[in-house]
Amino acid sequence: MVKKIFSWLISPLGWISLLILALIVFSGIIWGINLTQITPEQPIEFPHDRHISFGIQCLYCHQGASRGPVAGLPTQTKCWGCHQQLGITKTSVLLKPLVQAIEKNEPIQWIPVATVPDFVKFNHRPHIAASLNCEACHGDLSKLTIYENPQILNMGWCLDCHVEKAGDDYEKLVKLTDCGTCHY
Amino acid sequence: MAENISLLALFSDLEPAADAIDKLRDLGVAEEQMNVISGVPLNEAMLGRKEQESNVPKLAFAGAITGFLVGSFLAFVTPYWYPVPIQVGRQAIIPGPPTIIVLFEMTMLFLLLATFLGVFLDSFFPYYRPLKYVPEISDGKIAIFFSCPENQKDTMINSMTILGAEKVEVAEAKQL
Amino acid sequence: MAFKNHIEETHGEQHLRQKHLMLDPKPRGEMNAMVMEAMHTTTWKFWVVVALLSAVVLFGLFWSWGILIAEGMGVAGVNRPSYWGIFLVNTVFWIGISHAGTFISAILRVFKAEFRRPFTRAAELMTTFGLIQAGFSIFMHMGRVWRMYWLMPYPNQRLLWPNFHSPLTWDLLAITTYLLSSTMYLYLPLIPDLAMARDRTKGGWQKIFYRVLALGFRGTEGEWKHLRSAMNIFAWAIIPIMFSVHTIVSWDFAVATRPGWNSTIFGPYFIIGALHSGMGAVIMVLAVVRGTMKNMKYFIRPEHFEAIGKLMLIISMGWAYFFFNDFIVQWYGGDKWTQTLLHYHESGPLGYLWFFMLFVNIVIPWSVLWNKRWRSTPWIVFIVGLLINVGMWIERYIIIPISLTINRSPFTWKLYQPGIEIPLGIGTVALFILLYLAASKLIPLIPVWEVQEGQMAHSLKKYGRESVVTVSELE
Amino acid sequence: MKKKISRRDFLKLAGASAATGAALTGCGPSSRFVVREPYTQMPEYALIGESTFYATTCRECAAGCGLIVRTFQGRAIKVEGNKNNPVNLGKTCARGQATLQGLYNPDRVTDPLNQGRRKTLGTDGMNWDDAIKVVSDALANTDPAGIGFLLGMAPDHLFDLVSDLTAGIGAPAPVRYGALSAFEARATLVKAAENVLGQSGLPFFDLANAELTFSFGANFLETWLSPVAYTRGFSKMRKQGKRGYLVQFEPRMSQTGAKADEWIPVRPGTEGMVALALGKLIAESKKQTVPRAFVNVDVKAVAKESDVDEEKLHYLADLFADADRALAIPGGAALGQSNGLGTAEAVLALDALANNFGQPGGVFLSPAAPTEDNVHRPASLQEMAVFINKMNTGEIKTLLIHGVNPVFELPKSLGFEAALKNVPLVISFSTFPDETAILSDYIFPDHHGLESWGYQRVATGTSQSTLSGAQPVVSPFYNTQSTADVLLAASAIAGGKLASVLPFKDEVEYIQAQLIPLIENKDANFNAGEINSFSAYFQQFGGWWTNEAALLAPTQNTLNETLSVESPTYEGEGDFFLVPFVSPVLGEAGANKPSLQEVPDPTTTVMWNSWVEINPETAHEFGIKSGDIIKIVSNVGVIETSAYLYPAIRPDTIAIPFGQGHKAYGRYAAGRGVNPFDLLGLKFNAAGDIAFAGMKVQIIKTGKKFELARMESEIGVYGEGLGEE
Amino acid sequence: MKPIDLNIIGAKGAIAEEAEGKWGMAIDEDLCTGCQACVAACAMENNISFVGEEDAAYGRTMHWIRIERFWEGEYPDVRTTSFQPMLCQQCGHAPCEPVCPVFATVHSQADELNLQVYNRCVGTRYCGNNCPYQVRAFNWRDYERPEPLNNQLNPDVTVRQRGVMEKCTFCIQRIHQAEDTAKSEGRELQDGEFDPACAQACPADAIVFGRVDDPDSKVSQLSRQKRGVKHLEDLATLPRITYLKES
Repeated sequence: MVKKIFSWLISPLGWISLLILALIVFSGIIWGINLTQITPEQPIEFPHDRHISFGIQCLYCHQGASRGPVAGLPTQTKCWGCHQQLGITKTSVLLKPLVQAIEKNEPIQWIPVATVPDFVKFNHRPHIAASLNCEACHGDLSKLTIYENPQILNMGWCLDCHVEKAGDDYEKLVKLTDCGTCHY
Repeated sequence: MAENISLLALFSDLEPAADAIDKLRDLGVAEEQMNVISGVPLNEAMLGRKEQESNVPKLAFAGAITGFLVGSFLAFVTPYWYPVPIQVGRQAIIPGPPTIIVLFEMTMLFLLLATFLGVFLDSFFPYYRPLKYVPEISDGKIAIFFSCPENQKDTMINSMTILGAEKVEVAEAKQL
Repeated sequence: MAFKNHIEETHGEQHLRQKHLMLDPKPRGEMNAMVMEAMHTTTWKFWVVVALLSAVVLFGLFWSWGILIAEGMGVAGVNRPSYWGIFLVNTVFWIGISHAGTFISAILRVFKAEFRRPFTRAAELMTTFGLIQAGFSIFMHMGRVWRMYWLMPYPNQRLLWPNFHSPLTWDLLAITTYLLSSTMYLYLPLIPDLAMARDRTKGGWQKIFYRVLALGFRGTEGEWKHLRSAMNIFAWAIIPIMFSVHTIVSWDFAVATRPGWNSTIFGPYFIIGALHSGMGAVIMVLAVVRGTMKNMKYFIRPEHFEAIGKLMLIISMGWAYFFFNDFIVQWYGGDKWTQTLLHYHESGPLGYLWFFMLFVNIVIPWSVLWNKRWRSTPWIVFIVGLLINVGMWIERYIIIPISLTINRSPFTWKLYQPGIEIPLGIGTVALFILLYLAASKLIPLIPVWEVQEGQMAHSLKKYGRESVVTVSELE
Repeated sequence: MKKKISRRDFLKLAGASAATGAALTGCGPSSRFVVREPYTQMPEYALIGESTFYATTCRECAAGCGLIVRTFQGRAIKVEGNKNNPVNLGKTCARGQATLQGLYNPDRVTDPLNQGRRKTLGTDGMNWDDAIKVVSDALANTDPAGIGFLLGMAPDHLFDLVSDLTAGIGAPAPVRYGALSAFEARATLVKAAENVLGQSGLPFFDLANAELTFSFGANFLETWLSPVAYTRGFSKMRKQGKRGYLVQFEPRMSQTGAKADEWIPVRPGTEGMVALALGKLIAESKKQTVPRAFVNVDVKAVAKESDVDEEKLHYLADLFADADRALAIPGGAALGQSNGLGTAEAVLALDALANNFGQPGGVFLSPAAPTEDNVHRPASLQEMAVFINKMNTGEIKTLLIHGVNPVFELPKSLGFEAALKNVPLVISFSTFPDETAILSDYIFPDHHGLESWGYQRVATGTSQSTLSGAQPVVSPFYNTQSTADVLLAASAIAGGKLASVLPFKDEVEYIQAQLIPLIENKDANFNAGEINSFSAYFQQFGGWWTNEAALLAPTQNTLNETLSVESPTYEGEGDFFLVPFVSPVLGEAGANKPSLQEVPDPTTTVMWNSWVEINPETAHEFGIKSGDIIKIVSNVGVIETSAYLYPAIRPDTIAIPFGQGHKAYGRYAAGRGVNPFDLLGLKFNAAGDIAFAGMKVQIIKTGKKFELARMESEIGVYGEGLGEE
Repeated sequence: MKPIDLNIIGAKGAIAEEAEGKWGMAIDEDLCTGCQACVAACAMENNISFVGEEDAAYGRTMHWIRIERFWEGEYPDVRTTSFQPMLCQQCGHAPCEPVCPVFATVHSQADELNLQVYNRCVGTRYCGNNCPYQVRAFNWRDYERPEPLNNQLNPDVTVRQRGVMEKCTFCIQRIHQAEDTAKSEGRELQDGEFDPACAQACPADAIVFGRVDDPDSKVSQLSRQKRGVKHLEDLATLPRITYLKES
């Protein structure tokens, strides 16, 4: 029995089968990792594209970005400020959670997407101050409903941009690649 | 030209085996058509055969050079991989003495890996298809494999038997 | 008169043949059969031992390790200032054990010490299995073992490579190199014996096992040539590797800015210490193999214990020399912290360990091994070997956790008390023995072809009335 | 600038804030799927992603330090000192730092409870309407004479409110108490000030400008009166032109003693005699005629009784006589003796001799409180004994307790716990499930200090007249209600006289009403024309204080009257003097904060437990080793705890810290350590303070062992296990 | 800023002449009353776990700063040595750095600080061994911080996982924040504009923090005093903290 399996394994068919098996396992792992990266479901299927098409600036809602570390999420009263004037608010299925949240005075439970781990101390302000616009990192939101990360926010991606922005300024490069700039 | 067959002569001692090789040579079997298989390492000189070539030392040397290069890469290149090389304890980015350790270890590792690999390459290991072999060899017998034209088969068998071969037969490739 | 003389001579020859394996040749087939029989003769006792050890490995090693990983280092005894504890003691200990294999199979091979032949494999197995335990111990020691791969050099998006300033990185390189090369060095001379086993196995999974491992080896002139040429390179090249490994391990301590550690003599001191424990371990293994396995009384004879015993005595003297060398330098010129540390070694709460270490590492070997008959007796050398191993383990215990108690910041001094390290340490011992037991049933423990080669090379030659052993240079 | 915000509005403003803290996950990237909740209605002054800072007052002790609390997304993150507050000028002590662990303590009383005097914290929740009804009924249906209010040490708005209430309905005035006031012997100090300085009030010692300071038992760097203020003073004293010199007279080296340049281990209870002897010698050294105050002293006898060499006394007297600005401070254990009042007077007489009354580096009287202050000090233990007696006789029908944990903070021998059984209705307003709260009928939990409004008069510690202000920094975390609101609501429901006494809508309105008189005073840290702006400034600055120093200079000089300090009498039989002291880290109520439990004691570095300090020589004599559990037996009680071989304590003295030994009070406090109050008898000094340092006890080795958790290394610090050198 | 040292054979000879660093502290032992306010403040600011009595007794406290005191003399002339706050000295030539195999503790060239990168740490604890000041704290376990105590966690500081080394950062989050604020307001950072948690809390003003490369800063002036010493100076670790001894 064992012998049979062995002789089958050393045959070309066996090698190929082994290879395929390895591939399946490997892609399974990759898929598992990928699962952790997909965009989560939000309480409200927020259409960024529509809001942008009305000419609303990013900073109108995410106003912390120009000032400090966190861009922040708008309070529902801010949403309500416009939406209470719109007829569609009452009728739209999409907006039901918002109406409910306002009625019950309960916060909307957003799930952050553009996140970095706890050990990365990201600060929006210097990035905005360095005249990066939102699209540079968050992509073109006028084409998206629910926000999705345009790329994996990993250290290599951060570092690439930091090196690029530092250019020939050695002192700036030192500051921008210092471990303590992001990790503490 | 007549078809060649492969014969196997099994000897239990070194002397007859050496004699048999001489005899075979006399009978016109070319040196490269003979092959001696034994359970203990025998010198070529013991059997009066010319020395075998081995690529193992050359490969080992090549491995050592590769290892040195790999070590150099690790020691001299990787510290500069990060945009601004990371400083630790005011030591130089490429510290002297530790570099020697890295170079040494990598050289040795690749030297030995290449040596090991060299045995595999030179001996065509691993090989799991049928081979001409008799298990008695590992009991200390010395086997001479040689090929001769089919019409000389009986001559060969006779002369081998005279020289003290325990067994002379047509060699068959078997699953080991 | 002449008749009597003749009798005496033959008696002398017989005695020599009885004494020396190399002069007591047996047909190869018979030797093969003996080795195969030793491999296949398994009593119920063996399985009891295996079951016990497996239980110890499962609970002592893997279960405890699981707890250690899940709970964190807190379940171990490490604290401030003893950041390193028994894990590192075990690492150094096992690396030390592993040195004996290389010493016997490489250095003795290079210097053509013929008594090595029957037990080179037994010693090499110790190298590989010991290094595996050392690796385990190191990984246990890491606070976040699941990030272990960061120690390896590989390209990554962070653009970060290991820090080659760190002795631990050197350690990693050296131990990897050593583990790989000693495994290869174990495997190469094993191939002909695996082929032998393959030929003598009729079927079943063993047949496939041996066929796969024997790689299709037949024993052609070319194969032997390549094998021997490779083994020659290995024997020479692995010696500096072995030295580098334990020296680098010693540098983990010696490069640190700590009283008692910062010593230039640590390199050779650690190497001799490694050999000390390694030889002790080899002799223990041989005594056990001879005592428990079938047909082994033919292969392993008192002459081997005698020879290793002699080596042990010399190594013990060497160890004493280096110990004293380290001690006097620190004692004489040491700053106040070193002075305190030395004082603490001797008269601290664990001061008895220090004296015990000196007793079993120096007094015992010196007073026992000088006697030829004693050192030829397996059970005596077994006990000596065991004591030396205990002593050497204590030596590392003194160097690591006890020395770590004393630093330049007396406000933090705290004695180390082992926790989960103990089951884990016992687990590594059990795993080592288990691997060895498994190996003894799976691969020929005696390198038959090497023994036969040696027997071919040895003969008795008469000089006048005396029969003298001669060796012809076959290699 | 802030408008007047009523507290209820504030709750809505701060809103249901972020749950970001819920899943902070360490070094793994697993903080990925976290729910993030924005404010429902963002406070107008809050900015997304930016911290908001609130000024408030520290409630960990009664000193009244100003705090600035950093809040982020509705969570209090960090406590920092208020740089403007004249008490602490931006500094804090360890207890103040850990106050957040009280706020977010996992063992708070979360809802109003019908506790029913169970052994453990009840689970019988109520709603607040019922709770207020209970209080209302209690107030309305009890004969006013039978209502007893027991409040914490701090002279705060609640005390004012309750005082108004009780005065209005003819009930007895509320009693304030805290263990700290017993350990400070505040009553004695106040009484001595009255006798010697001619005015009632807490003396203020200008440590900052003193060139030489003799401190008789005053542990001003740890817990005494206003530790942060005195630590600042100490720092200035050391930094001034000529480095200030500090001599500490005490039997057991306190943290203050450790910082002193000289530590004089006097026999407990003889500090006053030493002071008198020094007075005589100083006068002699100054070549003055010895004032009548000191003439009766027999220096030799004092030297013998106090165990201080005559030579040393002469040396110290010369030191004092030669100093330009000499200061003597009485306090702490020196006053907690049968002769404590005499001691305090004798030490203040030294100040009189140094002629430093009202001088820089001298003695002052603390500034008058900015608002009316009826009873300026907490009750002495004798007054507490009277109170407990009233409980026992059934005179008190309803007992309302807030801000104090008398079961823990009173000596066991006073029998408070037993007396509670004789009170038909006990209502606790405790934030935490402390020993007293669980023995109450009801617990109506107050907000934590950081969640509540208020003000607090600063009794001492600053030269300015100060009213420290408090405001909520976060919305209440649990279903708690301000006690002031509960009382106001209860009064309103009860109607009648009760309602008319306190015609206020809520706590904030009451506070504002109290602040109105301050608007007049323009010489203060801020000015405002009307109460709403005033109130806003008051919260913004964290209080109100005068710009100018408002210290009062004492006038009376008592040196012409003969002073005498009788020999101390001790209670109990035993070979050892017992010196209990307040743990400098835990104070009286810090034991439920885990990070504070893990802050090492300054002198012994012990964490998480109690210990008894014994001189190593004595320990050696008794065969006691470090970590041995020792039984300490007094004539009223027995406790067992581990020995700490303390090199700086008299061989005839043992010392035990107060602060541990809780039986309730949350998971971090309960069942940990011992309470030295279990050992104290009922001896009072002339001012009514307990003679807590006047006990004699026996020690017995138990043979058990428990190694204390110490920060220090016994090997490195004491050479333990290093063998014979 | 100096360009990188390209010296292949890493010489250490020149360290004594190295620059004095950027951030530093002066701690006046004459003023330190040992009140432990800094210890508590540090724990609150930096999310430092409490470990419980058993682990605390076994030398596993996680404090980044501790107050050391020893005893001198025999009773009755016994006294403590001056209280000495001991925290990471942010060595210019730190023994802990080179021994880390994964660059988890490195020298920041931008801030001249000794950094501990928690997320890079694999927990070999070599740095802890090699620190002569013994100021590194290891996360022996995932110490429990029961609800709702976690509400107090400072979002500016990483919460550390078990198996990770940590140590004083000179409150680098405050440094960054102050620098960022100054930059956003287009001005230079002022001396004394911000303090680390310990210095901020210290009631006796014993801890002074600032730029040591600015000769006019308060910390530089204090450090120049005659009674200033560096702890374990003979190890040439270039500590950035100057202790002002009792005079």
